[in-house]
Amino acid sequence: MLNVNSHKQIRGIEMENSPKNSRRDFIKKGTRLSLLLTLGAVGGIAAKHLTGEKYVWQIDPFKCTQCGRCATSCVMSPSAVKCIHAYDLCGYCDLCGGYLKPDANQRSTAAENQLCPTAAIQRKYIEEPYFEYVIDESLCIGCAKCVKGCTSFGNGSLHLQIIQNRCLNCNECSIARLCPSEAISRVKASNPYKVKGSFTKEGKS
Amino acid sequence: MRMEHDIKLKLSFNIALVSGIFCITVALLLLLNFMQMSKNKPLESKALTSLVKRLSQEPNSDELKQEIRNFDLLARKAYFNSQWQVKTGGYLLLFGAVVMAFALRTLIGLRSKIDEPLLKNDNELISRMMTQKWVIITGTLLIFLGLVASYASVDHLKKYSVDESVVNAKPSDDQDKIEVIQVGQPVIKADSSVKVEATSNVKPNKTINPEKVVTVLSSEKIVPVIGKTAFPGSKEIRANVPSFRGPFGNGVFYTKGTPVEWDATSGKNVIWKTPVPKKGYNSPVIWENKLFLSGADNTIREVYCFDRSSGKLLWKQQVDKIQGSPAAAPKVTEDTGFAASSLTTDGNHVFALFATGDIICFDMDGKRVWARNLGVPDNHYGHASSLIMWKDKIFVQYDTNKSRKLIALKASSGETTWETLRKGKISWASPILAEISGKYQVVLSTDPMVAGYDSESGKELWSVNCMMGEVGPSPGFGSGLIFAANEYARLVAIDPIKNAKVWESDEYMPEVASPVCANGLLFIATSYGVLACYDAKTGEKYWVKEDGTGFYSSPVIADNKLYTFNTAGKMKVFEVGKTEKILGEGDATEKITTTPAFKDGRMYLRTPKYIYCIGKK
Amino acid sequence: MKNKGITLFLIILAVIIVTSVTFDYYFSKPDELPENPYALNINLLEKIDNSKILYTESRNFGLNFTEPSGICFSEGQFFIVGDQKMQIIDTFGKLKGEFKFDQKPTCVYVSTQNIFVGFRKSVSVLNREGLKMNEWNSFSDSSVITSLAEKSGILFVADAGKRIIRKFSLAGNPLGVIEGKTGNDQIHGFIIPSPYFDIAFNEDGELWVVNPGKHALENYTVSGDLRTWWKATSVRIEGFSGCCNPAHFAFLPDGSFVTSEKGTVRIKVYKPSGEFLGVVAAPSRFKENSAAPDLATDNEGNIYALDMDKKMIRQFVKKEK
Amino acid sequence: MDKWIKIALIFTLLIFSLEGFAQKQRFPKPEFGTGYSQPTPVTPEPRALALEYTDVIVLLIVLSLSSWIAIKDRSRKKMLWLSVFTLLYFGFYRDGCICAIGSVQNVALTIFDPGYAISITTLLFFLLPLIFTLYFGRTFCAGACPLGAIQDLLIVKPLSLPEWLRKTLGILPYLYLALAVLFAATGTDFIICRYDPFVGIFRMDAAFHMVIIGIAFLLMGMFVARPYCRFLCPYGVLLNWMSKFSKWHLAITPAACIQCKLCSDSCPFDAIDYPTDEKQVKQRIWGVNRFLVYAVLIPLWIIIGGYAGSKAHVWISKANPKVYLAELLISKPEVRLDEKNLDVQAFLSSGKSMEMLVDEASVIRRKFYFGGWIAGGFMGLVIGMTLLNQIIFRTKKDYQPNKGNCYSCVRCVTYCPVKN
Repeated sequence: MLNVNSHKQIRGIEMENSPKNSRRDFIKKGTRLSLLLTLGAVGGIAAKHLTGEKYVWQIDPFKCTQCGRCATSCVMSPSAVKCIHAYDLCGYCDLCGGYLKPDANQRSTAAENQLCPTAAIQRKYIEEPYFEYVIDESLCIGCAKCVKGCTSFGNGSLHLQIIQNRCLNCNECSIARLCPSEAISRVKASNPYKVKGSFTKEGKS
Repeated sequence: MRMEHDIKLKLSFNIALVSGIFCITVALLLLLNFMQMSKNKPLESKALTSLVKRLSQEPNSDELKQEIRNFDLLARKAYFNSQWQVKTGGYLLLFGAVVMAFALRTLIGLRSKIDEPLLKNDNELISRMMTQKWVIITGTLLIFLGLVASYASVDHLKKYSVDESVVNAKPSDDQDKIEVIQVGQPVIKADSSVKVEATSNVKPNKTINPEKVVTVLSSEKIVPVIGKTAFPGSKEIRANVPSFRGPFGNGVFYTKGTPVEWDATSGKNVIWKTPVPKKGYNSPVIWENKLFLSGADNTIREVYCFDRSSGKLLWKQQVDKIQGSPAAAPKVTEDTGFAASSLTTDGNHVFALFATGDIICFDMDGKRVWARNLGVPDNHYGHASSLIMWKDKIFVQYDTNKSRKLIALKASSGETTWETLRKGKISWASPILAEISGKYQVVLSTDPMVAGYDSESGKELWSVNCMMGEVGPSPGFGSGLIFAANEYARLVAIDPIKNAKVWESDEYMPEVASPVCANGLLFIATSYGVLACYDAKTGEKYWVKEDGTGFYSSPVIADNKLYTFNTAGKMKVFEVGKTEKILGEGDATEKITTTPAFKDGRMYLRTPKYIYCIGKK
Repeated sequence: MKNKGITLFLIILAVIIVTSVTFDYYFSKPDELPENPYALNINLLEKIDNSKILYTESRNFGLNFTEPSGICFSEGQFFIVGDQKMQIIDTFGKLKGEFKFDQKPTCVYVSTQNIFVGFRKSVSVLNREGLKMNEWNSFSDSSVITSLAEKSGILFVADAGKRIIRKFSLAGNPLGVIEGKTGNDQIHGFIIPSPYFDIAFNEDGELWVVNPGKHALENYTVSGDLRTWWKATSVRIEGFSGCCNPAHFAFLPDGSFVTSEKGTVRIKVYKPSGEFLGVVAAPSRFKENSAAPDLATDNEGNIYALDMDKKMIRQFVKKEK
Repeated sequence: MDKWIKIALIFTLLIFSLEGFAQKQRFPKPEFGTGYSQPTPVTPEPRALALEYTDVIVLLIVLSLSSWIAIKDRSRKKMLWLSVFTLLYFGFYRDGCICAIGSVQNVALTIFDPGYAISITTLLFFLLPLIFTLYFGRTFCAGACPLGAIQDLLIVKPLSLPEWLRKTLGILPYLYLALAVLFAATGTDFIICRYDPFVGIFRMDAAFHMVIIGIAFLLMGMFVARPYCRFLCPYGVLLNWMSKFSKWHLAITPAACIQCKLCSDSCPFDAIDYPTDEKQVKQRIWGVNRFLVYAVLIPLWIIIGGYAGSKAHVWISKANPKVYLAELLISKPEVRLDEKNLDVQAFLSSGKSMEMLVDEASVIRRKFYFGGWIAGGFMGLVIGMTLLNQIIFRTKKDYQPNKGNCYSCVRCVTYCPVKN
């Protein structure tokens, strides 16, 4: 113990006395300060473009070309992208281009007629001649088959959206990187969806 | 103590072993599942597709339908099962890995005795030598890789030329020969008599709201539009001011009875005066009863339409929401601004270009027709060249520090019709239209050449190397010759047909104001205040007038009079003649850098804050 | 060397990592990506046997509209509405007149005396000189007028929003509505899922109406009784596809139907009986997923389609044998 | 409900700007006779902003704790449990995103693209660990980095790597950093995130190749401690610089070193510097001459590196999707007819002209050219400096952690017989 203490003392004295050490300390201090300043500068430049908003990824349904990459490129499986139904635009048709295969055998709910590979769209009869189509989000894999069908043959009420409680909000969205039509961009988290518009809620303008 | 240690050792070893085997099993199962899934994707199985195909051939086979339903159910079950398997397998693997990690750590912790500290017996010097060797090898390798990459990769972008893209364009599958007719708009005479006459025909009817029918035309009143010409002919262009420096951009206005005297302070000959909302160095352009200007600051860009007779601001439109438009405005100098380019119009539309590269088209009522961004210009003063158009094309001199281009855009849609890459350096001069051998050419002045381009194809027709420096003045045209000049370069008269210089001079050279030629006389106004008159054909100097202040505003000729504005805002009107003769003077009392426009005996002048209409009261 | 096994193991792992990254990097290039496994192949429907194509495109009239919406051909002139205007163009492409409105017209019908211009919720009656004679505003807020037709002093207004056809006298008095509902099981009113609802009179003066939700063309008496109908549902060229087609139709001089469809755009001709005759324009001639072109015909049997994307009138003439 | 109406209103505005769709959109729904009420699409909210700020606070607490443990408390056990917490919270709970390592790219993009806005959270995730490191050493790596934690917990039998190998592989992080910044600044890609080995494990869900990379790294980590941290982590480069000049740093011994050599094998990262062997130093065959040569060579390394980088810019810029697409269309014009090539078809139907695409691509390539010079020059500097460092001998008397490389994991402290 004594040995250690004396050693310490000796070292202490050496440190204080050695001009080499104090110079080194000075250089160190200076470098530290300049590193801190650099960090400050980087932070300052970045702070110019700082936003307090949170941003999340979302699809612009008007740009979407239903290429199918949302289903395969998301880091989640199944994808965080799912089909959303804008009921306001729906024609409630018996012959639904999003529900039925283009050359469906019958207009029925039988498997051979359904377009959706996971049977995620439920067809409900309302009244003659109208049918309601509801998407079971837990089954939807975001393949956009129905979206393509609805856009080509119907009113375009089915469209893809990133479901925000499933999306991990990656630093860079892996679907956005591969989206051929650049339809995915960051939107403010306070307004995280781009659901297609409506007739009834539009108001007069 | 020892016993306990041994038991612990054994236990942890066994746990590690079991969990390790467990992990490997789960991992293998997952891998198997993955392979199975990627090999025969249940959701897109070929079997199912072929069954459905068969169904379309025998649509009434109930057996087949049942088969499909069963298969479909199976496929979906398989898919969701495997999804579940992946999830569960993942968690099991994680659990196994955690257990194994703990067991292994304990095992190793228990096994390791407190050893004699190992003495490093590497020789530090040898080790450092090795390090140096390997670092040098790595560095060289990296450099080598970079160089190999450069030689192994091709820069296809450099190979790209516009012609190629035309050749490569998607062949149309239309085999038919389709005759294309562009339906023109009627030329509506701006006299109000038509309206009066028409409304007088209206039979009184309770529900009629005469405002609903804004323009009423009976077929006799319509001037027929011939053939494909939806665009104004040279006669109409002469009657208007569709671009910077008058019809065709050469500084000559075809109007009679212009005023020679006025005064901003006393209001003498000032018919009206209207403030312009935003700053801009562009000059007014006029079509019929409408006068157009643009203004901008670093956030907002606007196009204005004024009523020519009253000076009322008819409409004002913001230029925004353009794809590709930069979020932050590029840097421009104060004396260029964001709206230096004058507008152009074909009588049906008006087109405006800004320093952000945004080009926009409005119809005469301010309805936006199209807009695009030509790419943000890299221009150290800011883009300043004005627009001009002929037939269905708008010509944009789009010089940037990166590339020198003359672009022709389709007036109807803004699509690029052609684009000609030019040699030489960046220029700020505006293109002019010159009718040479019966065809209209776009003429541009730049360092080092003055050149003419075919307005149809963009092909360079002639080019004379004679310019130098940062060219600001646009070329002039008259007596069949092209005149180009720039300070510290020279004044040159070019015969575009012979593709040769006719004469040159280096006595008085303008910096900003462009040369103008009429009646065989050429006028030059320099930024140090000299106004010079030459013989256009020979270059003989007739007279020189020293003015204390310089000229930025281009001298123009209207009603056979030469109008000049110096930067102090003083107007001097000269006779277009071989001797100097002042016909009148005026004073704007503000700095004038823009060029006035003349129509129907009136002069329209933009000052830093106002637009003036000056005419005989 | 110590730990030979471990070193080998480590080297193998390093190789695995490097290859994985390289593979991912190279195979996520746009042209290296796997094909869309979920593709809905509707391109197959667009490939049409050349022998079925009976018409050839002969002329295009480029229009000065940003959003054309309706066309009518009468006495050698096209009447085109769109934006906030109507233009009259002759068959040489000469602009004969232009009329401006304060709202966007949706459709136009020209009779010998009058020009009827439909707006979303109103109809204007102009005389042939373009003077406004009358305007009817008595429509519901949810009205969407998509087509007009006049016969013997009665104007028929197709209201897609209310899914009815309204009748008016030329003086503007309502004369009742046609709901298309009959006792017949096959037809239950007009099913109109999107704003496409076309009506027209043929040469014999019969009122024909598209029931797009049924892929049917229905013939009504003036009083609103269903007389006859035909339908054709198929994604194949013979029928109408999607939820609401045909979007527009017109009659050829011989009473044949010319129909146009939206989504996968195609123009076809059907015999007066409803039997498929042939194709006028295949989907490959149009932009994918675009609006259906409005149709007009002339006395010589030429077909004019108003292309909403290219903003032009496209003339189709019968191929010569 | 209010929110939904707001969204609807905003979209109505959006739709008015897209007039082509307007007509379709304004069409009224059928009037149902059966009293059917229309459902509204379910649109779950994203994670609340407040929770993002919680992450920053958690980071701050973990950093403080980790620093306190490393410098004052010196308990390996506490550090271990802290890293377990980090792994569970930032790793498995927060799915490994956003992390300080990836934030380098966000900062780079913010500096070079004025249109990009960086969130406060991201900026703090970038700055906080660096500032802490500047004062307390790399305590972030020890306790607050989930990527470090998962590797640290799986060290089984760490091998000591020879110095030449460590130093050579140590160049990789610099290269990775240079490329990551270059790619982020040109808006090309976020490669750090794209090839993050452990994020797939944290999420229990990833593409196949990511799982493979992740497991490979973990297996490697059993024998080579923290392979990602030492030989790839680009953020580690910055931390290393900061740590070298840190004010306080973990010390092996609380008092004076008694040269017992017990700690010498304790560090799995080979980050303990041994006392200088004076005999060997005296033996050295190179002297001032080589020092001068290496010092003079540094500018040459920089220039040659920059030249090579600028030469390689054409190749590197092909990683940018826009450049790639433009080149594809130029070099293989027949792809225009390939209906299966979605990107080409999407471009052709976008109405954008080829010239515009080529112009945009050229601008990006130009950025790569300048970026190539800078990145290449930087790599040259790194190599030159590494070489120069090999010549310099600093006399060390004790066993002490190498301040740049030490992760402050506190393992060595346990071995030190000197307590208090």
